Amino acid sequence: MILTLSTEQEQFATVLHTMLTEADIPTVAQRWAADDPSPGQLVWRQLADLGVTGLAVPTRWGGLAAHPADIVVACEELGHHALPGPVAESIAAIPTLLTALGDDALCETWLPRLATGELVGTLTVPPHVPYATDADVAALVLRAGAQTLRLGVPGARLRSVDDTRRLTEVIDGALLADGPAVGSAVAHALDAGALACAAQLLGAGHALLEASVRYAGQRTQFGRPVGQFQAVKHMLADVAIGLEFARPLLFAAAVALADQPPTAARDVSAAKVACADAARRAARTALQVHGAIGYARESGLDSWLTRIWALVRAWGTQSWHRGRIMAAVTDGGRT
Amino acid sequence: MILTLSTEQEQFATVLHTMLTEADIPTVAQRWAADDPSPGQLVWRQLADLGVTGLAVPTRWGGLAAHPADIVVACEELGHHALPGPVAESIAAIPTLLTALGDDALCETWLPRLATGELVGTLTVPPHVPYATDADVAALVLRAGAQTLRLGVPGARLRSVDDTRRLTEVIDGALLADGPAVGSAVAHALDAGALACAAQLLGAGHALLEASVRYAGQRTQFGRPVGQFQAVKHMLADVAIGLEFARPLLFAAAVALADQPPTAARDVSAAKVACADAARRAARTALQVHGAIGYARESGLDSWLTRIWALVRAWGTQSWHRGRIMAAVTDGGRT
Amino acid sequence: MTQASAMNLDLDDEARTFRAEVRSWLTANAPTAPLPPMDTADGDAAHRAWERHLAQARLSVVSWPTAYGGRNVPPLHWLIFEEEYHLARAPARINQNGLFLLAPTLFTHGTAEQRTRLLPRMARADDVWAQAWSEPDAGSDLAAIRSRAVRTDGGWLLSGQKTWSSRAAHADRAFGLFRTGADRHQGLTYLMFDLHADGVTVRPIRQLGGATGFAEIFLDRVFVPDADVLGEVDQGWAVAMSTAGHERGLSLRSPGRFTAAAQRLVRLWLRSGDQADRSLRDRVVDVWIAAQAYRMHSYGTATRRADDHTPGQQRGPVALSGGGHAASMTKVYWSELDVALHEVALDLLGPYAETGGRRTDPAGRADDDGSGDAWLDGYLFSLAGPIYAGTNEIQRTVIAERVLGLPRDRR
Amino acid sequence: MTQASAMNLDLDDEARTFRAEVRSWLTANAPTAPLPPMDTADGDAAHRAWERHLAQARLSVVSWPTAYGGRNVPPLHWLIFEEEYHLARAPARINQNGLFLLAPTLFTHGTAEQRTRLLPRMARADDVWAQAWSEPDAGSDLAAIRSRAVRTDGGWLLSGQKTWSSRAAHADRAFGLFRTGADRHQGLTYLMFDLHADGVTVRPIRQLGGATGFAEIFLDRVFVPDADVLGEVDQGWAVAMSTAGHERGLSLRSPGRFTAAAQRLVRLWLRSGDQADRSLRDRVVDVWIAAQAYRMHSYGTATRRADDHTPGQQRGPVALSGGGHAASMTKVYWSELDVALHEVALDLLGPYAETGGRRTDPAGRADDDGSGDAWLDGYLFSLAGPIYAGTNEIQRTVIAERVLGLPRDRR
Repeated sequence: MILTLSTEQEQFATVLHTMLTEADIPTVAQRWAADDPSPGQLVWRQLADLGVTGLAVPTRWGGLAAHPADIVVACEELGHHALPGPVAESIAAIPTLLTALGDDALCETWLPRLATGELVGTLTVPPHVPYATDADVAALVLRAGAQTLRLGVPGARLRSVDDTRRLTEVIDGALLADGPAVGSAVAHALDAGALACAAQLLGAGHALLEASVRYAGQRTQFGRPVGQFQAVKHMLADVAIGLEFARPLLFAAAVALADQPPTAARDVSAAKVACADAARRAARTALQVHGAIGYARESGLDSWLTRIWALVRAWGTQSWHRGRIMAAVTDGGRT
Repeated sequence: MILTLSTEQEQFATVLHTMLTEADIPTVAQRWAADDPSPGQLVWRQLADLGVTGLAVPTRWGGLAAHPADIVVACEELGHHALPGPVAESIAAIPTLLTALGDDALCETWLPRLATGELVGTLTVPPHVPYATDADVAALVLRAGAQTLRLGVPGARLRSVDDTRRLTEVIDGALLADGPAVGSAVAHALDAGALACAAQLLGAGHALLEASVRYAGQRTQFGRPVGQFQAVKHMLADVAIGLEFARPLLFAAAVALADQPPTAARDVSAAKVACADAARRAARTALQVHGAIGYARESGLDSWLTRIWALVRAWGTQSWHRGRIMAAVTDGGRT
Repeated sequence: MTQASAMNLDLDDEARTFRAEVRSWLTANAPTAPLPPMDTADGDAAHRAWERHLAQARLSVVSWPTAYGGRNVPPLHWLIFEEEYHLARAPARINQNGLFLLAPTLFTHGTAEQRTRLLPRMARADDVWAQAWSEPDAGSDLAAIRSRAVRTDGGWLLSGQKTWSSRAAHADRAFGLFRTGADRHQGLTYLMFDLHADGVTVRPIRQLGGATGFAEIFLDRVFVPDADVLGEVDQGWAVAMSTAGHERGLSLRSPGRFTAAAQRLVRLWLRSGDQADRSLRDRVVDVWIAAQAYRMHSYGTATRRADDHTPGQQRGPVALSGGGHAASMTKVYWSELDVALHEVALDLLGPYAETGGRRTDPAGRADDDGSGDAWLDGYLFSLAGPIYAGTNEIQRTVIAERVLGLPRDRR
Repeated sequence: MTQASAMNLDLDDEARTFRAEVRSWLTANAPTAPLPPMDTADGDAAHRAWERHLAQARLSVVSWPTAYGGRNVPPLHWLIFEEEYHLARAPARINQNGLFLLAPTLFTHGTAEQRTRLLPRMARADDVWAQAWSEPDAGSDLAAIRSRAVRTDGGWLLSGQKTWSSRAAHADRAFGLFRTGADRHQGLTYLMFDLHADGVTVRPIRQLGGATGFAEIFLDRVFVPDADVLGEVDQGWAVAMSTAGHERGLSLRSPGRFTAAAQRLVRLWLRSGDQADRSLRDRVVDVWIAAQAYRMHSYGTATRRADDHTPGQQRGPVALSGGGHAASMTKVYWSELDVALHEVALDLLGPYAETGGRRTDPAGRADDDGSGDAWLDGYLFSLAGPIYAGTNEIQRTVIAERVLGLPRDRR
């Protein structure tokens, strides 16, 4: 049994962290939101150079066929920096979907180019993922139905609370595949996307905790740092506890996606519920600890706050995931 | 519009408070729990002398035909002192039930004696009130069904977490009345009992807040009163807020029971949910503020704690009451 | 115990007539589509026009004396007005800083000249007011204010920086505290100033969600005549605090706002699909209960006997004699309620929440009038509730110390 | 990134064999009906007999060295043992004060003589230990201890009063801190004493719910030989604190307890009627998730590489380098989980909760083995969790200061 990061994984996270820190993601995100995705696309190509975009791609198609835990590590770091772009879609869900479908022609067309970073993809999985993020930068837009997979045709733009999530409606394009096998592949993709989403939420929550602790140590009111007030301490301690105990569920879900026991969907749902709740609490507390300054864009909190508000209900609502868990745990089995 | 206590009601509460303080209810309750109800029965007769047991009884049968707000005032005070005995049953539900049935023979048999305190009554209303409290001191044991009213025959004793609530199973005895009119009377009785129960919960919650504030001001740890710690202050402030905003709902429900608008059941449910939540929070916080000492019977907290734990789910669970509210508010109507 | 004065929720003829008049006027006059955002030039103009229209009907400040444009009606009528106003989804009040923060202070501490000069213009939104409380280093700790007012011939010269000033970008005038002495609390003076005066620079703050209109105000030797000192010089702290919980606990945000929103939430729940799923039902109901509790609590406050100034429990070993500090309980209550209400709404919208439930939601879960933005913008707005006007942490400490009587600690 | 050492939840052969052995032994040996309550004479005897039986199978202290009665297995095996033990609903451990509080301290600070003399007897429950930490004026503030140990020939004389001593009424020995010097923290010594010695009076405390066995201990010049000083004289505070978060975060309450209880909760939910009503479903699921999170967290702790002592996030601007203080996070987590679990259970039982769901509940919502008391007693027991072993308020302050690095305040 191994449920902690290996040295390699820690190094991988550190390399990503360094790259993203140097890339000045806040500025990249601002331009992305203003429909200038070019600096962001440069970062995505750097991710490809580090292997991130090929993690879920089989070696046969030029990828790393990495363990899902590696994807968790990467997505947590991307969430920690609030990188803009279709992270869960392009890095996790689409490669998983195409691989699970096992249609060599489709795989050959798309997977090598996803792995090398030549292109990014985005998709919708109604009703859980109703809109496509960043369809204009994605050379591949997919629309997954219950038993169908189609190319998606972008339609009207929609404003998200997170202005780096440039959403569009998507209507049906050419049919790529259909039948029960598609349904099963879509289910896999949804789990992979939900786990990547959960990992980003955890990373974003950690970023807000770190920012809040820093601010509370500096901001003085009533002649002392606000971080000396017990109320502030206890709020932040609860945030830390929430994040600390959500993380092992990410790892357990990654193991489940790798090994595919009957409980895999349950474990992904547990991770998503726990990470979303922990991140939501981190967001609420960060705003409360920062006070009015948290509202100002110059505080830099907004990237994480709005990302969290958008992602907590993406890739399956809390209620839907809780329903999946109850269905699984009432179906016998003592694991 | 009047939604505050009148001078008369405040005086009534003060008289009750004084009487109950002098009656040494903690000792009375201890003996009641040890199956020696005689000191308690004495207190009940004092209540009768003050008119409490006749509040819900029509003047025709020797009662005061008081406004339900007066019953709220009385029950809040009885909860505040954790008086043992079938309070909601004998003071509110049974008089309401018999009056609503309008069977003169039944009324004449029981109501005058309930009003004078010659006897007390208890009842079960399965599934909301499955067991009878204190059947051995009650000369009148009723069992209300969906469309039937019967005398109840006490069976096996059961231990409650609140050892002054001496519960028994009750089986069907002689049929007193049946038909749709009984169902409607039982519904009235259930509302009256739920409101009396809510008022007791609020009173008990207040008693715990008062005890906690007192203790926090005296108990010293780390060289200062624990009430000086921000965490303790904020917990108690939240308790105070919960109680403060639950109380007006009691009054609103009392008005609704008096005037019987179509929203009466909704208003009773709102009061019960809010008072139960506020009391539950008061109990949890009282134990946390007191620490281990709260567990000791000598602390005297246990009467209120266990009463609250028993009453929060009596006379309709929170879930049942919330369901009634949603049913009412989705049925149109803008009140 | 007397039936004559028994508790009741009945409105007398006067109140019933008033409600009917307000309702029918709003039905006839309230805009059917939302006005443009207040922090745009168009929106500013539209909201001012609405306020003038409201004032012409003598409905902009119903509880004020008639001399200033009001109707001199009791607090209960104000609650009724607010219920009707929010049910009609009439526009947000562009002058709320003036109406709810400055006006109560003018009534208590202003001179007759100030009231006559300022209140009628405020009632018609001829002057729209901004508040200028916070400074970069004085948020919760208002006594840490450093902006100064220096004595000059016939008045004062203001210098310094204010921040989180709501409405400042388009408002006419502002009010705030300025340092006139060294003592933290005893050296502050309450002053009103012209936002178009020489030396004033207003810089909007770019913020989350975009639309709530905060700005920074930079002041460089801005002249204010003595006539615009409110209360005594150096007594500004006491002046500001004395009306913090104005109108006997009737606060900044009226219950009408929440009862109307709770009704919309129930309708959203009805449209949001699976009603057998009661997992969100309980949260919707709890919001409804809380809005109702706040409403009934306010009715109680509004109808309290004149000789009774104690809220809540009047007896018992601990005297819960809140007095003005009861406003702290109300503030925590409505601000937490507002956040909960919007969180439930967003959870009902599910994945459509991030866009405010707009356009393509197949279940049609957008807001009932189609303005799906409302829930999302409302959420962002609600999150400011527990922060501004004294953070809820500070309010809880005030409740513990002043209402419950727990021992004070250094802040 | 290497597949060879990829994350996995697989048990190796040894662990699988161990789990199978524990499971089959418990199936064959665990009592099918609950033993009498521990704080009765009958129950005390029955629980001691059970411990002896467990010890004969070398299952009472699996993680201890073989010399003291254990099997010297790694922490993961201990987690497995606990999972099986709680799934089998085997009896509560009468000697848990010894096993979980004293033993880790003996391993770290005890002499070889003390370990040899005390541990094997503890493993067989020949000695049942009580803890004697709290005093009337020293609860959360343990350094305020006033009971004294005064030097005498060959040992010490203990005088004073201890309280909230669990198991003291029937136990053989006890351990605690005693004042041997003036300094709040540097003047305490860790001592073990005989509860049957001259000068010891034990008085059970009458308490809520009745059955958890607290007592007061009055000490009047009770002799303790030098051999029963644990660690250095005057260093008792450091000795006690050093093992407060023992076993690298594996704590007082094992995850197995909660995963087993969460399973029972799910079964209770299934039996409690209307499954379309998801209003309680979410609370049941959240308990299940939390139990699973605690389990996985413990697996991570148990399988952490020997060179890695940092829990949680290993990087980022704030170093979350908890070290021993990670135990504070675990303590808050399991104690809040325990309360939530039992509150949901009682809410599922509805009006039958007050009797523990016994007997006549027509929906048969009592506990699955018929011992409906379990949920109610468990609730009362759970409420002590956030209080004892350092209140959760103190733990949160520790987390904020020691894990997050927020500025310290005077306590």
